[in-house]
Amino acid sequence: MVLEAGDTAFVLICTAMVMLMTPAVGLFYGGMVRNKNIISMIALSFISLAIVTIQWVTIGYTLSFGHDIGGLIGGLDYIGLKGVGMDGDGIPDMLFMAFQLVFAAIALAILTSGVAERIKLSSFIVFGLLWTTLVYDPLAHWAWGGGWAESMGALDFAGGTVVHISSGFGALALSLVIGKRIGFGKYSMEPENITTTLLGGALLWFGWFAFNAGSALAANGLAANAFVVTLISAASGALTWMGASWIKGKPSSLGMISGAIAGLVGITPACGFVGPLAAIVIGGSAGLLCYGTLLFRIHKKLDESLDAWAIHGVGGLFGALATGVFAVAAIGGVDGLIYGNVGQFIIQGIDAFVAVGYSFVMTYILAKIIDKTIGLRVTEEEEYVGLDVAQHGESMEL
Amino acid sequence: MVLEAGDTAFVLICTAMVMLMTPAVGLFYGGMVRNKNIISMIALSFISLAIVTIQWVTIGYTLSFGHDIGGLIGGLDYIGLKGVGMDGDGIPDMLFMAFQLVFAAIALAILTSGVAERIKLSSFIVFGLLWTTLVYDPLAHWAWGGGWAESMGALDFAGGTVVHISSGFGALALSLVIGKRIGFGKYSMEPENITTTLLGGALLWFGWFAFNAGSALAANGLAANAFVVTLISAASGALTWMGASWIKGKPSSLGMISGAIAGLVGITPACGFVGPLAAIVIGGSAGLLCYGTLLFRIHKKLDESLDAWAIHGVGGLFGALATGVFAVAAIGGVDGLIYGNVGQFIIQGIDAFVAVGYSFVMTYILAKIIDKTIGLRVTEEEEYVGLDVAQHGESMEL
Amino acid sequence: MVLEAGDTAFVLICTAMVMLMTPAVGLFYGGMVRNKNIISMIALSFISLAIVTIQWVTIGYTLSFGHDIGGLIGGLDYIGLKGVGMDGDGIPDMLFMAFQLVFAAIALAILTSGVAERIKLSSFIVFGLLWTTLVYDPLAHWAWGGGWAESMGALDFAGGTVVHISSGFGALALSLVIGKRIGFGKYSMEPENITTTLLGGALLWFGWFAFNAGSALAANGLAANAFVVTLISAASGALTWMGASWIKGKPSSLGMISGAIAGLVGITPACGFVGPLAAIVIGGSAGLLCYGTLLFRIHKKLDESLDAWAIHGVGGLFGALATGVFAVAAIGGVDGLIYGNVGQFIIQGIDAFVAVGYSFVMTYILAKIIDKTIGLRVTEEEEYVGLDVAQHGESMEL
Amino acid sequence: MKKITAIIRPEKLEAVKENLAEKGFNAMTIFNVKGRGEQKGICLQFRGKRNVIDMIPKIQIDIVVKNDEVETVIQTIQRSARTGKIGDGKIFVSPVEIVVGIRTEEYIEE
Amino acid sequence: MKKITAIIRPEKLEAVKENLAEKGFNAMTIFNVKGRGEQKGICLQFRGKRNVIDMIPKIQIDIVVKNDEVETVIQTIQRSARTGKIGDGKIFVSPVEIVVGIRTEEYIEE
Amino acid sequence: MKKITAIIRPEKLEAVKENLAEKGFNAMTIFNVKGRGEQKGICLQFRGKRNVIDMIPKIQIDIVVKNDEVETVIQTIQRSARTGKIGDGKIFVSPVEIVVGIRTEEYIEE
Ligand SMILES: Nc1ncnc2c1ncn2[C@@H]1O[C@H](COP(=O)(O)OP(=O)(O)O)[C@@H](O)[C@H]1O
Ligand SMILES: Nc1ncnc2c1ncn2[C@@H]1O[C@H](COP(=O)(O)OP(=O)(O)O)[C@@H](O)[C@H]1O
Ligand SMILES: Nc1ncnc2c1ncn2[C@@H]1O[C@H](COP(=O)(O)OP(=O)(O)O)[C@@H](O)[C@H]1O
Repeated sequence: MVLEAGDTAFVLICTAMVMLMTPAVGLFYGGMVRNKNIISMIALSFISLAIVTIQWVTIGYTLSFGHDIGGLIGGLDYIGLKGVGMDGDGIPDMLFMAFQLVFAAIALAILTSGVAERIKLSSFIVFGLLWTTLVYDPLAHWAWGGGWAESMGALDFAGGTVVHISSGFGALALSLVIGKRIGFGKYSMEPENITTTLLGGALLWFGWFAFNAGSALAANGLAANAFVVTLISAASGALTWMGASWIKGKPSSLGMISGAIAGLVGITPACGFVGPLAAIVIGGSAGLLCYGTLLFRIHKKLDESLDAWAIHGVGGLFGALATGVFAVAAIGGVDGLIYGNVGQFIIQGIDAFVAVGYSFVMTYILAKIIDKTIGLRVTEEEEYVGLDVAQHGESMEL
Repeated sequence: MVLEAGDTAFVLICTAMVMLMTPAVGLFYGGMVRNKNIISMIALSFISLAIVTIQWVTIGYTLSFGHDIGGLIGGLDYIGLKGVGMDGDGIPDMLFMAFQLVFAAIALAILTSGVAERIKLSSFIVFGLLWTTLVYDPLAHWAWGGGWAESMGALDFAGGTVVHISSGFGALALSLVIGKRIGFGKYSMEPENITTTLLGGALLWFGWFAFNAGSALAANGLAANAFVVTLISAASGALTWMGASWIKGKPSSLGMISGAIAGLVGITPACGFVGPLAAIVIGGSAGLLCYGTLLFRIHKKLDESLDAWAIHGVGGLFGALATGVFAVAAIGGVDGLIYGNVGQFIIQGIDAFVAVGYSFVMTYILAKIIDKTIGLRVTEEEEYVGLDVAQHGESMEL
Repeated sequence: MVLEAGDTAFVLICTAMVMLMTPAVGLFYGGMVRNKNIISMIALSFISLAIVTIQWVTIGYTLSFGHDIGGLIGGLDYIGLKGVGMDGDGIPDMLFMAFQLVFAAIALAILTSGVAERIKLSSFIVFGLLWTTLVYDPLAHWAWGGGWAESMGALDFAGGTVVHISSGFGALALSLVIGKRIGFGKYSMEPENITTTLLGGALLWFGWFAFNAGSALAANGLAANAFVVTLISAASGALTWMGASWIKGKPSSLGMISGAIAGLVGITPACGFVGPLAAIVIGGSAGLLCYGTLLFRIHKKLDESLDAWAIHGVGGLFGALATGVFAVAAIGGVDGLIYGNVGQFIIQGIDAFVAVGYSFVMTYILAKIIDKTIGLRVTEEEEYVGLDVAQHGESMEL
Repeated sequence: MKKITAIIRPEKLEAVKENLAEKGFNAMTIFNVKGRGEQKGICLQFRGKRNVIDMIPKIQIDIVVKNDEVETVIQTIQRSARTGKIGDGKIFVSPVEIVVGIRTEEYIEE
Repeated sequence: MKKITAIIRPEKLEAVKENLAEKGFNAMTIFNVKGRGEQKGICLQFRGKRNVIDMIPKIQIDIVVKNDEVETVIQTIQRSARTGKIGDGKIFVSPVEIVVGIRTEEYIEE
Repeated sequence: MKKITAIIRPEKLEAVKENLAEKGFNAMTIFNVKGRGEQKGICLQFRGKRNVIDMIPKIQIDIVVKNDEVETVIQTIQRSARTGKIGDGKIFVSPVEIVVGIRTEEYIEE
């Protein structure tokens, strides 16, 4: 139990960078909604960060990382951060706690996109606290806190299952419960502020290096590998999505940045296990697959409004499976399907599909309960005038 | 005197992150002014950074950190960075100098908010150089350069007194000298670009980790503690301000982010001395207190235009006192009031109130001198057309 | 061959920060074009990052850093990153590769400014791949990969020649081939979104610390020196450009930030070789010189549209020469002209002017070939409606 | 000649444009406005208090047509912009005496 | 029916709206414009040189009212928008021949 | 009094303003609009398919002048806004019955 200054420095900065991703999610999505909801969209991300911070230091961290209870959940050892100190193994325990905290925050922020332009703020706060406690914390425990998935040997380097499947499929469930935006499919709801989305995307891309490489929890060769494959996968996803959409029409910048995010999501679980050439394939496939899912979503007239499901949900699921395909022992100590390890692929599949099922069903139930009790959705008039005015009493001067 | 690569890496990056806070201050405030002054508001922050950089490397650093003269000011040993080299104790001396430089820059940038939408650029430059030299540098010396406050044992981990009290009460003095904006109180001066403010707030929050944790000057457990309490206090402040304003009306995103900043200010002096649970209390109280101060300011019809006084001044003062209340020896080696150390609380009080008095009075005098000689304020016509056009010959195409 | 965690941590974060500079270039330039082209301008930077990433990991890195062939180009040893592993000397080889990658990306992004508001997207992609392979990679090899310039002893700490001369003079050549924007010189093409430019500038300034200090490839005193002189030079450049433009009229914020960038460019090759006082001179002179070049460019009615040539090209050339003037052995081991080492100055001159000639001529030829075959430029109608709609099918809702 | 000014819901713009184009009316000028009718905007309930959002964003469409086309245009707009709820908007018709084409130099006086 | 077009200082909008509402005129359409009067905008002194800022931001208010309400509206606007300094703005009145309510299908012709 | 409404290319605004000022017409109100003429906007070729960009950004200029000044203003605008290509814009003239100066309290009725 000695601290390594280099590792500590690395994880400290990474934690700050991942924290920045939460408002970046707000900017990313804020640019995609109609101008009357842009403040609301950004504010929801900040609020996610604030409530998850308090939840995590009081109860969330111990539920996720307390001593394992039946493979399912952590015990209350660290309640209120009791016993989480300034010492640690390589990095301070407190720092590990904070690094995990910012992951929990961003998951909730991603989820807000599914209910964009129609969620009631007070209900969101209640929902968010419940969701983090009952959906995110168990998933974190399963994968990283000594739960069944970790015991089984499932690989999730930086949160493909924990963060992306949970928030992506959660967003889908939530959007089904809350219902479509008024006028969805009838009139245009084009993104109104694409430069804000591109700015958010840039900050996400930046923060993602910390998200993935930081998950090595040390400044070493593994972190460098994670960093490099993250960069490659993002680039590859950006190019395939852009390319595919070019065949159908014009290559939008939104397609390009969505592809980059798809590539980033896809490589997240894999980044500590696969090499650069696999990253080209993973990123490229994630770009194509998520683009296809988006087209399917539109075709099915689902108002999973800003495609958290298509990109984070399906991208995360793909990444979890791809980890089982492309993993190579020389990097992360485990081989995948193409190196003959069928078992790992099956483990990945079980882990991922349980996560899909759990997060979808639990989110659906939670959302239903909130909806039946305090109501998830604003009134029709409030939706019409926009959440900026209706929920925050603010508006942009345009 | 050996360098530690991990610590050096940490402080290098932290210095860059704190530098980013200065333009972030510009964005934060720029979103709050009328669109005709947004460029001016942002430019003032950049200009603060530029002039303080030159001031600091020539004279400011040595006035702050040169050998102590009577507890009041530093000697001229390091004039022009003479003798400030690439070696150092843990981190290079040059790096320490740069880390301190970016603190001085942001203090001046915060100050610009008090004279928003009416300051004459040329006068600001003269004022800024004088203020940094005669107000900031002595305060830095007192707290960190071996001055009387440090000798007395006053605690200011990351600049509650040096940066926030000085700029907050300085802004109040400055706003009293320059006078209200034309039409203040008569017609609406609502923030016109809230997303820009939220972006600035996000970057400030991000940079604040470097501001506070970086003040440990090493990547160690103390830095991790500072990091964690910073995050908690920001979240707590965001929630209490938002909650309190919700009782009165709608919870604005501006209230939420202002509360986060209040929480960040409040924890700044304390972050190396208090633990996570105290951080919830400090952040939450800072949120409430600063919100109350803002309401008081509006009630008193003071045009301290963007609430640097309410948030940085009063928040910094509160933080300095709270450090004396909640400090715990296990973290920073000193106990506070609630652990029975009344003396520390009194020391904190003396330090903080002297800083309040000194920065208010000195800023007032400096501002008066500038006003009587070259004039602080633009003409009525210039104010009417806006500083973007009047001072910079530029405008936004809206 | 052991890894140093502190150095690795530093370079990991620096690489992420330099990556962020590429979208920052997009924001910086995006704010300067007419609103109908802002999305296009930002997208071009992202696309530069994406295509250079794939180019670099497949062929670019080995062409630049493979074993030297005749001083001119690297061999194919590292094709597809073969043999580039997680170990390394101080930092992992992979990380070094990634750090170099983000430099290549930003060079191409800077180049896009010369063809702002009129480049055809598909042609840009082809051009970009060729330019990186045939212009950037050789220059990187010459300076850092064991090529003739390095053998000769030419100093380029962080890429004044490799990145800035190449992109600046490249942008000039490209703008000459593509021709002026319709209406250039006839009607106003004022920057329409200055706050976006200032935001981009802030992120560039932030990232530049990583660009320059990171080039030490270790968290040590040399990195600290590079950091400090970078900050000083930026401030100095901002002030001299602003001052000079103030004499002619009003001090625009655009002049201030352009001066800062000029100062940053000027110090880039020098930052590991010169001290703080030299940095004041270098930054200040770069500010004046680049401003003069901009005036000359306007006077000559050249539509090198956003002044990459004036700032990066001429600023980089000046910086290369200034390195030969102000270098001091105590910092980087080499003395310059003012310390009596005429030879170094001559070497710098040869290196810089060869780079100027090579990048200008090669870019010109490449651009001509593209133009004659697939056409560099959009149609007149497309230019008229703007590239956002014409190339991306998107637009800002204003 | 007459100028027909329609103030409509932004979300109805596409429908209005399409229906007008079908009838052969392509030319138009549009811009963003904010407005309220006699109802003083939309009333939200907020903790029992009335909270009126006035000045709702709308789109104004100006179309200059020949006198005998006025009725068709009015009816087309009315049909395509209608939702039946408060805020559907208004159409105003005012006289235009001269129409000049800048490029064509065509000059129509009435 | 008449359309009253007032071009006023942005900072006077609230006062104008309030005073009109008091008199019972709620309905209006507003949008941002820029303009200058005969004075060619505002003249700043800059190192002895004149530096004219033309095209100052204003708000345009359009209100369609019955003929006999015109005077009241003009006077109300004039009183509430006036500062006495250059740039206070102008009011124009022009004829409106038909008013149609899109939702109500009300059709007023004059 | 007449209101002259010109819808022009944004890039021609400076020229129009200058030429009007030379003739003594300083006062005007401008704002951003989007529009299309009978051509339904601009047609881009995209992989053989027609791809119409309708609603091109324009600037609308409103100038209120005395009746006998109408011709001069029309001609000045026409001359300075013309490029000869599709999209040059239109000028409309409509009646104004009352003009009130808010500051000057000047009241011109026709
Ligand atoms: N008398 C009027 N004068 C000017 N504009 C009007 C008038 N009446 C209505 N409008 C415009 O038409 C829009 C829609 O009107 P209406 O449907 O009556 O309003 P509401 O939104 O209050 O239901 C308003 O927002 C306003 O812009
Ligand atoms: N003759 C006119 N035609 C069109 N708009 C006018 C005219 N005169 C004034 N305006 C508008 O009214 C606004 C205020 O006019 P006035 O008070 O005379 O201008 P100024 O701001 O120069 O003092 C102008 O900015 C312009 O938008
Ligand atoms: N009949 C009309 N009614 C309203 N606005 C019109 C009309 N005709 C033209 N305009 C406006 O004038 C602008 C230029 O017209 P024109 O030169 O005919 O159009 P185009 O851009 O299709 O060539 C249009 O964009 C539109 O804003």
